[in-house]
Amino acid sequence: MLNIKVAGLELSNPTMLASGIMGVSGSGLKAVAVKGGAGAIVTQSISIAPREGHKNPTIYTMDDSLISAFGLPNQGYLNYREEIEQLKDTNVPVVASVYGYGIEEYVEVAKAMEEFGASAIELNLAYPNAGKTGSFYGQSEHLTYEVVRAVKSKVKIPVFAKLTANVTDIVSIAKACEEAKADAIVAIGPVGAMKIDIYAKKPVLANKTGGLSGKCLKPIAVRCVYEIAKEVDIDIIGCGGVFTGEDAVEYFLAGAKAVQIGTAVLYRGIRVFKKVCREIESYLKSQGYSSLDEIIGLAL
Amino acid sequence: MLNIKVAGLELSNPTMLASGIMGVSGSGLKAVAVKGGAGAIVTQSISIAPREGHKNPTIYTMDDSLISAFGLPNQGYLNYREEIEQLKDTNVPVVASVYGYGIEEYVEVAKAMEEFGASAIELNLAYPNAGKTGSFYGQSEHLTYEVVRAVKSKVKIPVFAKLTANVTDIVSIAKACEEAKADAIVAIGPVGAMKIDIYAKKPVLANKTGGLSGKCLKPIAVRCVYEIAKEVDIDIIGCGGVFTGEDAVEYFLAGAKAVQIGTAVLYRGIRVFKKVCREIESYLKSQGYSSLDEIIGLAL
Amino acid sequence: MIAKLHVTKIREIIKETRRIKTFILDMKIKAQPGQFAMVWLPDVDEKPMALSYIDGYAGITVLKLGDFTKKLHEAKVGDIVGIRAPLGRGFKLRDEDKKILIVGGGIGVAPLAPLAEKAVEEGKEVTAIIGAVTKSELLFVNRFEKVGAKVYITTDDGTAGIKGFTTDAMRMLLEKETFDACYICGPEIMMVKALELARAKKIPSQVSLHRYFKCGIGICGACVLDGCGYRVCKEGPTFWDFEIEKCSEFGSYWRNAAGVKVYFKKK
Amino acid sequence: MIAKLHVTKIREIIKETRRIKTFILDMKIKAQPGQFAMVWLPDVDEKPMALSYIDGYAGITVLKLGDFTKKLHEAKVGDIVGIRAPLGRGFKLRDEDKKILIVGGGIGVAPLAPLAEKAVEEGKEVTAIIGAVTKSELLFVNRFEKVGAKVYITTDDGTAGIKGFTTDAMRMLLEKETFDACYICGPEIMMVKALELARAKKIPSQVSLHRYFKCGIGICGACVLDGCGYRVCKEGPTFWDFEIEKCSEFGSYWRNAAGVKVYFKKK
Ligand SMILES: Cc1cc2nc3c(=O)[nH]c(=O)nc-3n(C[C@H](O)[C@H](O)[C@H](O)COP(=O)(O)OP(=O)(O)OC[C@H]3O[C@@H](n4cnc5c(N)ncnc54)[C@H](O)[C@@H]3O)c2cc1C
Ligand SMILES: Cc1cc2nc3c(=O)[nH]c(=O)nc-3n(C[C@H](O)[C@H](O)[C@H](O)COP(=O)(O)OP(=O)(O)OC[C@H]3O[C@@H](n4cnc5c(N)ncnc54)[C@H](O)[C@@H]3O)c2cc1C
Ligand SMILES: Cc1cc2nc3c(=O)[nH]c(=O)nc-3n(C[C@H](O)[C@H](O)[C@H](O)COP(=O)(O)O)c2cc1C
Ligand SMILES: Cc1cc2nc3c(=O)[nH]c(=O)nc-3n(C[C@H](O)[C@H](O)[C@H](O)COP(=O)(O)O)c2cc1C
Ligand code: FES
Ligand code: FES
Repeated sequence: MLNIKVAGLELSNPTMLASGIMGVSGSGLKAVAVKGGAGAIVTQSISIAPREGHKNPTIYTMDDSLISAFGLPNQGYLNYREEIEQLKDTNVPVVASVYGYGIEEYVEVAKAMEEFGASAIELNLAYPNAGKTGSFYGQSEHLTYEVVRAVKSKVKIPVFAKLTANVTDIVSIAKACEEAKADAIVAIGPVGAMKIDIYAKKPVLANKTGGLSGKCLKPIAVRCVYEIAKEVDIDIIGCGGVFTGEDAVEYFLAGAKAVQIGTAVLYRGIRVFKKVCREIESYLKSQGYSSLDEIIGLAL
Repeated sequence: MLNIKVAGLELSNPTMLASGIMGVSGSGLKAVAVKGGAGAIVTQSISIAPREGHKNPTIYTMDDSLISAFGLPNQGYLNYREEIEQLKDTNVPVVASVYGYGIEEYVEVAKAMEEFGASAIELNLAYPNAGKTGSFYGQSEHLTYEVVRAVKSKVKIPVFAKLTANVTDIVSIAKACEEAKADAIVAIGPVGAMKIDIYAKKPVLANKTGGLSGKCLKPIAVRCVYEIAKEVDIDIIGCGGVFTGEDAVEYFLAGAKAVQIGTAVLYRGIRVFKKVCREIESYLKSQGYSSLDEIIGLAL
Repeated sequence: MIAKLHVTKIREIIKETRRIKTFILDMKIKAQPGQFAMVWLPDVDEKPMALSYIDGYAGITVLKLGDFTKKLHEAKVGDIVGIRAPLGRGFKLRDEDKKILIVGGGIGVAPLAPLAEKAVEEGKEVTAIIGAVTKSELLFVNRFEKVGAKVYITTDDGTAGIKGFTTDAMRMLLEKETFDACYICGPEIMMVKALELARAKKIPSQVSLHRYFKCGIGICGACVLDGCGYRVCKEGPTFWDFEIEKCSEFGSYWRNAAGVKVYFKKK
Repeated sequence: MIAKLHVTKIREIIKETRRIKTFILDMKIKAQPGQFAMVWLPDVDEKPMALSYIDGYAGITVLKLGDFTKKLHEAKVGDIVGIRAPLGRGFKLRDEDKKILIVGGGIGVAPLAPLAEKAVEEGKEVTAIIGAVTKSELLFVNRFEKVGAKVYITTDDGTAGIKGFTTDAMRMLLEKETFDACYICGPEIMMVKALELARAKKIPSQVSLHRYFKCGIGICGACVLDGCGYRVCKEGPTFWDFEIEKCSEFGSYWRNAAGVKVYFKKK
């Protein structure tokens, strides 16, 4: 009852691991796919060369939200090959999140990921804390269009564009993705935020500012999905503060076909995907539906 | 120890009532000023003609945050005269929040408010749910500059510009305010958000989308204040999720000279201003400071 | 904590009079008599309604008036409504009061029925004056009688009980009897008069007010009373005589959705 | 719940050896031996440190190594540090085990001292092998002796106790004695060898691992072990022999800040 087709991918359930969570190596992703029960997993964002990311502290935890700035650390795509290859026997689709400093870098990494066996590409146009990449692209209609188009022209697997809410008008960015033939939009990445400790009298994160994720992000992200769904026809994947099946359903009603889960892994454990699926299923049953499809976009 | 000068106004303490809270009439504002102990009060946002605002539901409450869309209801500035006049004997500075559909309307209301006795004007360039006003202006550097300049050229009292975080780059908007000679920046208004009820299968607010305020807004707002304070020299007033003295101190360390309090009135009562002041004072004492001035911007 | 939105179903609908229906909700509640609910009818509006049933399943009792209440009257069992409740401050039954008077006019009787029930449960002697325009519009007379309250009825047209207003009955009653406390809900002009009568006899009284509500939880300021600065949705809707005396607008005007004053027509 | 950042002061500093200092924090804690803290030195970095004192005021014991630990060694009483603790899973003392062996090398002794204290408190007989490069670098020998543990000492250079590695002492000991459980912390190559020795005698053992930590709470994936998929910061840092057997990278490599594998030099 929970299987769904998103951007051409057949998923056994609509919960996906969000990028940057447990994704440093294939082993972490495998744990989420196998023990966790995610319908798909997104790798951490991968670049051309290895990157250490920011110094610690990289994370600040609140009751049910986080502020974090890891700075997109990763091994570089060549090293990452064996991490992705490890995942083949799980039969869970692997979405490779990629980023670059320059459009050619996005393209180069995306092509490699396709070759390594990724089922789809997620273009990181969302992440705010790593210089001229991620949200640097996603904050411009023009650059968004260019990146999506360039990658689409070089890979055959579906391409998702992950967007940031740190823009004046997310709908116009989403339209640029649609025009550039993106297969799906992921909304949203973390919103720029920070924590200052009043005793240390300093920003807590080494990068000073970071991204807000978790429960606090949900009302903002649901609004983004809803606004995009009203204007754009390609598939949408909701992301931000999904902790429970009820949270996921809110995204489906707003027009998302799947959801990504990041922060909740911390608060509900790796098995959060299974738990959320169980909760979605019991919601669907209690409301008399027999498939997930029936509720997509009902609140639009 | 808590007195502070902000944009030329001498405040007995750095807590201000945020616009739109308890401000339908002078009586509500008076309660906040007298019983509540606010250092200044901001009226609800006032327009040329009376406006009913949106239908109910206008508010959705979460644990310590709100999503709301009242749609800037108010009596129109002529009716509001007597509301402001009622406040004279409180000796608490009254900041008149004004908005318009068109720059002339901002100017007309601002001039009237000065005449009625307001101590300062707050230009609402922040509010997202009321058509082509509020954030419609605050999302454009150019319009922000024009509104601020127009109002500054017509009134003598200090002019604050209240900004929204629903922009790609709040710093550039803040710089436009500085160039246009605004006396202070208020950061920030609510961030676009929404709640869908999964049993009603509809957006809860009559306006569908609303603005997020309260605790969830704080990390975003502190980041905005911090980013602005690093680049701009005029005074900054922090706004978003101030519940406690500790929250306020975070804003001061980030460079704000005062804070506005809205949502916390709901969760800590009208006396939240007094409580926050007491908490700021005990923080200052515990850290060995003798005045608020000493900590402004320490975390920059 | 502030009551959160709870979306539930209508469990039962009771036609009380031609223009009044009670809706029992599929939602149990713990509330004080006099507290209210914000009632959301999706796609229509959200408005305040007194809780007329507060033990077990919550209930509201609604007079058909304008758009919202008309739509609510069209609702069927099983339909969905959103409820934020209990809100506001309910009536206060004081331990020392043994004999109380309840005065309700029209739909104002809605919060008074559970009050009577609770008062009797606490061992008080309850006398009630229930008024309406005409006999068929009388509300909850049976609930008062069932718990053993002494009930006086008034109708404007004399079709039942005393012909006249509740305040006419009250005046007569207070000439021969006295009470430890008085609880009043109905049209504002009626409440002004009833308070005057009680005050003349030095009977401590509580009234329950209506004002235009938006948030219902004390943040927007729509329902703040001039003079005293009380929020009807938060410090009220019930007020003691000595509180309401400080509220200069009482009996004179209310504010509409824009906040503009609307003056009461004097009867 | 996940431990939140708590900013506190250094209460006391104890110089343990030439390169090791203990920092007692102005913060009381309830933790299990083997749990750790993420320690934030503002403007410098935040790194994992085992809790070496877990009753009353928390303490950490730090070997001067690179930039972070050098700065920490320069800190003074009253300086500010940020602490997230307790994190991870501590050692497990099982009721049925009466006689346990503790094997600690270098700074690895830090989490083992509170373990020994707790084990004795629970009535267990504790034998400890404590090793270091040289006599002056031996850590916490007095804490073990104070609670009455039987202590064997090894130094690489023979300046105290047995000349050699902790595993040399362990091999000798296991020839004449047996234990119900064994707890091991030290350089990874030492832990591999010690586990082998214990396994040969069928003694259930726990090791405590070091890996590069970022979040410290199980979300970033930096510390996930290949083969088993365990997060050292969450399912660990302590692992049972049967758990660590499934972790193919154990004894072979770790991952640096970028996630790139770094192979251990075989001694
Ligand atoms: C604390 C409180 C308790 C109430 N309890 C009951 C009750 O138990 N039963 C009942 O039938 N009615 C009750 N009301 C009144 C009820 O809320 C209004 O009659 C109803 O909202 C009318 O809506 P409408 O669209 O049908 O009529 P409209 O034509 O919109 O309005 C008719 C009148 O109702 C009042 N009203 C309209 N909207 C609101 C609003 N948002 N808030 C407050 N008043 C409004 C105004 O006086 C208006 O003139 C109560 C009101 C308050 C404030
Ligand atoms: C669970 C755990 C408990 C620990 N307990 C202690 C302890 O009680 N006392 C103690 O002195 N040390 C302990 N460490 C090791 C300590 O965290 C590192 O030695 C310290 O971070 C080195 O930092 P540096 O900048 O001084 O040295 P660097 O020159 O940066 O690093 C030296 C070595 O320390 C390790 N290291 C560096 N950064 C980290 C990091 N962020 N996370 C994990 N390892 C890192 C690496 O192996 C590196 O090669 C523990 C590590 C872990 C994972
Ligand atoms: C620890 C952490 C690391 C993240 N790293 C990345 C990343 O590498 N690439 C990316 O696109 N998003 C990254 N994100 C953002 C998440 O993918 C997700 O968009 C965001 O956290 C909102 O979802 P959530 O509320 O479910 O966590 C990261 C988030 C967290 C918390
Ligand atoms: C009920 C409500 C009404 C508001 N109305 C206005 C308004 O009229 N004008 C305005 O500039 N901001 C308005 N705001 C925004 C607040 O002034 C403030 O910027 C925001 O709520 C963040 O502060 P807080 O987290 O302390 O509430 C309103 C907020 C709320 C909750
Ligand atoms: S209705 Fe908003 S304060 Fe009463
Ligand atoms: S350090 Fe992040 S998962 Fe262990």
